[in-house]
Amino acid sequence: MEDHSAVPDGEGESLFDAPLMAEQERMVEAVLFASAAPVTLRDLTARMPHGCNPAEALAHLRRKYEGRGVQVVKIGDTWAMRTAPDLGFLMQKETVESRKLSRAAIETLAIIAYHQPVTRAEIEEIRGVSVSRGTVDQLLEMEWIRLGRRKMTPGRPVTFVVTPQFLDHFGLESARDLPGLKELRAAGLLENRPPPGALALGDLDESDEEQPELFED
Amino acid sequence: MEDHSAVPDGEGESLFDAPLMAEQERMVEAVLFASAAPVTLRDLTARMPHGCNPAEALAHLRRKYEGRGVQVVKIGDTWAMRTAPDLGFLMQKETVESRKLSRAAIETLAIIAYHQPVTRAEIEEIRGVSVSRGTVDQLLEMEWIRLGRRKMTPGRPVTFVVTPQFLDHFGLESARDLPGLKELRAAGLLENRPPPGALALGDLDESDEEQPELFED
Amino acid sequence: MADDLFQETAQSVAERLAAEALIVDVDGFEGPLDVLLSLSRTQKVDLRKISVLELAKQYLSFVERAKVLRIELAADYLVMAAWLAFLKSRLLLPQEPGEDGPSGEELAAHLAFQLERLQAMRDSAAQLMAQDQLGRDFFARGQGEDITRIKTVTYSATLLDLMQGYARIRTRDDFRPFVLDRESVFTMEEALERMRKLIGFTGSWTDMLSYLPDGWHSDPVRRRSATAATFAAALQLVKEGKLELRQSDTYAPIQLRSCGEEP
Repeated sequence: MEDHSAVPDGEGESLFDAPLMAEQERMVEAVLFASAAPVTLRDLTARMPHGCNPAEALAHLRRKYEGRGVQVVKIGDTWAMRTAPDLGFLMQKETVESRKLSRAAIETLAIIAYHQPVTRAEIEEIRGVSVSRGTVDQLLEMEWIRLGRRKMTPGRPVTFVVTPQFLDHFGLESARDLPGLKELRAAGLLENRPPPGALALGDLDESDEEQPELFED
Repeated sequence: MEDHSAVPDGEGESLFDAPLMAEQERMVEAVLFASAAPVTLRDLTARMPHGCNPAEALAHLRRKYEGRGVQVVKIGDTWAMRTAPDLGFLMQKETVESRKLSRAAIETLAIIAYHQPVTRAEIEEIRGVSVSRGTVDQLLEMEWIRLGRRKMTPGRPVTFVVTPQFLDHFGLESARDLPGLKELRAAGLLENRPPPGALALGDLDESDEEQPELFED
Repeated sequence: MADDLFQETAQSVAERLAAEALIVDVDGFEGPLDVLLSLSRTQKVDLRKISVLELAKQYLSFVERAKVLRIELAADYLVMAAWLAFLKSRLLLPQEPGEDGPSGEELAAHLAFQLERLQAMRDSAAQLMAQDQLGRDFFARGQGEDITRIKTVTYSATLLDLMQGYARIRTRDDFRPFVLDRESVFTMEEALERMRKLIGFTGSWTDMLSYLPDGWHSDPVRRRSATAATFAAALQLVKEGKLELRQSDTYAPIQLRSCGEEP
C-alpha cells in the first residue's frame, strides 16, 4: 500500500491499481464461498490484487448477507461462509454422523474451553476423577483442542486450549462467546481456588496469571 | 410473479404452510451452498416444506446473484452455485493438494523437534535406520527445519533445528511445549504402556525430566 | 389425603431405588466428587447452602453400604471417605485455640465450591453441546471449487502425527542399531586381498569363477556377492596393471591372467 502513495489513502484507493470496493466485495465473496475452511485476512490480502482492503470488503459483504440463507461469519481471526443455523432442517442429507463423544470427553472439552489454558491436573481436580488416556487423545485427534504454552509452575506442565476448529464447529466467534462465560466468571467458578491448608507456593498469583491472555477483552 | 409476497400465484397451494418467497429463497440458497453435488429441482421440492415453489425461488435467487462474485448456474437439469468465472484467478490456492507427510519424514521431524540441535548421524542413531537425503531436503524445503550451528565435535557436523514456521504450523509457542514422554504415555500415545496403576496422578506433570538439556538456549 | 399417602410411598420407593442404584452402580459414577454431587441433589438446595455435614454422613453411609455389599471401591472413594470423616470431626468439634490448619468451615466451603464448580461445568458442557454445530445445524460449502489451474503439493502433518511418530521411535521394541546382514556378503576388500595373494600363480588364462573362495559357490546369494566382489577386485587389479581380463563372447566365462613378470 505504501508504494502507491501518489493518491492519498482512506476510502480513495488509487483507481488505477486497487479495484473498486464493489469489485473487492465480489472477490472476497468468491474466495470465502469457494473455501470450505475459514480464510484469514492475511490470506485474503495475499490473494487479492495489490491495494485491496479485504477487511472493509468483508464488512460490506457481511452486512449484505445478513438475514440470508448463507452468512458470513467470523471465527477467531478467520472468516467463512456458513448456512444459517435455522435452516439446518433442510440439510439432513449433508449431516455427517458425528462421532459420539463420551460424557467424560464432553466435560473435559467444556473444562478446557472455559478454563483455558488448563493443565491435566487442573482438569482432574475439577472433575474429581483422573482423565483417561483416550479422552484427551480423542479431542486432540478431532483437532478441537491443542497444546498451549507450558505453565510457569513447578514441573512446567503442558496446558490445553481450544482450537479455531472448535470455534468453527460450535459457531463461536471467539472463546469469549462461550455460553454463560460471564456468569461463571462473576460467580467465581472459573477461579483456580487452592484447597484451604494447601501450601500456597506459587498459588497466589497463579490464577490471575494465565486467564487474561485468552479472555481479556 | 416477481414480487416476494406470500400470495400464491394460481398454483393453488395452501396459504398456510408455504413459507414466504423470501424465505424460500433463503432455503434454496442454503441447500445449493451446502450440497456436495448440483441439485435437481425435484430434490429441492422434496427437501423444502410442502407448498414451496423452488423453481420460482431459484429464478429470484439467480437474479439476485447476477454480477456478484458467486453465481447460480444451471448444469443440465441441475442447479449449483459457482464462483464467477472472471474471478478464477483468485482460486488458484484452492487447488493446492495436501498430502500427508511420510512416516520417515514425520519421525525425522519429531526427532529434530525433540532433540534439537541434532546431527544427521544422531537422527540415524535414534531412528535406527539411515535418513535419506530426500527426507531432509523435503523438510528443509518446507521450511520446517533449518541448519543450526555446527557441532563442536570431530568433523564439525551440521545440526538441524526446527523453524518458527514449524511452530506456527503445529500451533506451538515454542519447542518446549512439546509434551514429554510421560505426557505422551499419559495421553495414550505410547504403544508400550506401563502396567495399570503404575501411573500415579502426580506423575503426569513432572515429565520435564528428559527434556531440559535439549532445549536449553 | 389418600393421594398424599400414595405419593409419599411412591416417592420413598423411588428414593430407595435411587439409593440402591447409587450403591450398585459405582462404576457409573465418575469418582467420589460425582457421587457427592448426586447425593447433594437429594438436599434440594443451592449448592452454596448445602449441608456439608449431612453430605459427609450420606457419603460415609454410602461407602459403608457398599462395603456390606462387598462392592470393590476404588481407592479414591476410600480416600474421600477418610477425608470426609476428618471433615465431619472438624465440623462437630470446635477447633482448639492455637490449633493449626484450616477450620472445618473452610474445608466445607471448599468442598461446596468444588461441587458447585463441577455442576457449573456440567451445565456448561450441556450448553455447549446445545450450541448450533457445524455439520448438524449449519453447514460449510459442500463442494470445493474444481478449478485445477495450479497444482502445488503441500505436505501436512498434525501435532498428533508428530507425537505419535516420536512415541513410536522411543518405544520401539525391536530397536537395534542399523547393521547390514553381512553373513552373505563378500566385500571387494576381501576379494582384493584374496586375489593379490593368488594372481602371482596365474600365468595362463583362468576362469575368474575359480577364484571364488571356498564355500561361496553353492548358495546363490553368496555366489552372487562373491562373484561381484571378485570381478570388481579384478577390475581394480587391471587398473593397477597387474592383471589382464578377457571374455570371448557375451555371457562367456571371464578369464584372467597375471601380467606382471610374465615372459
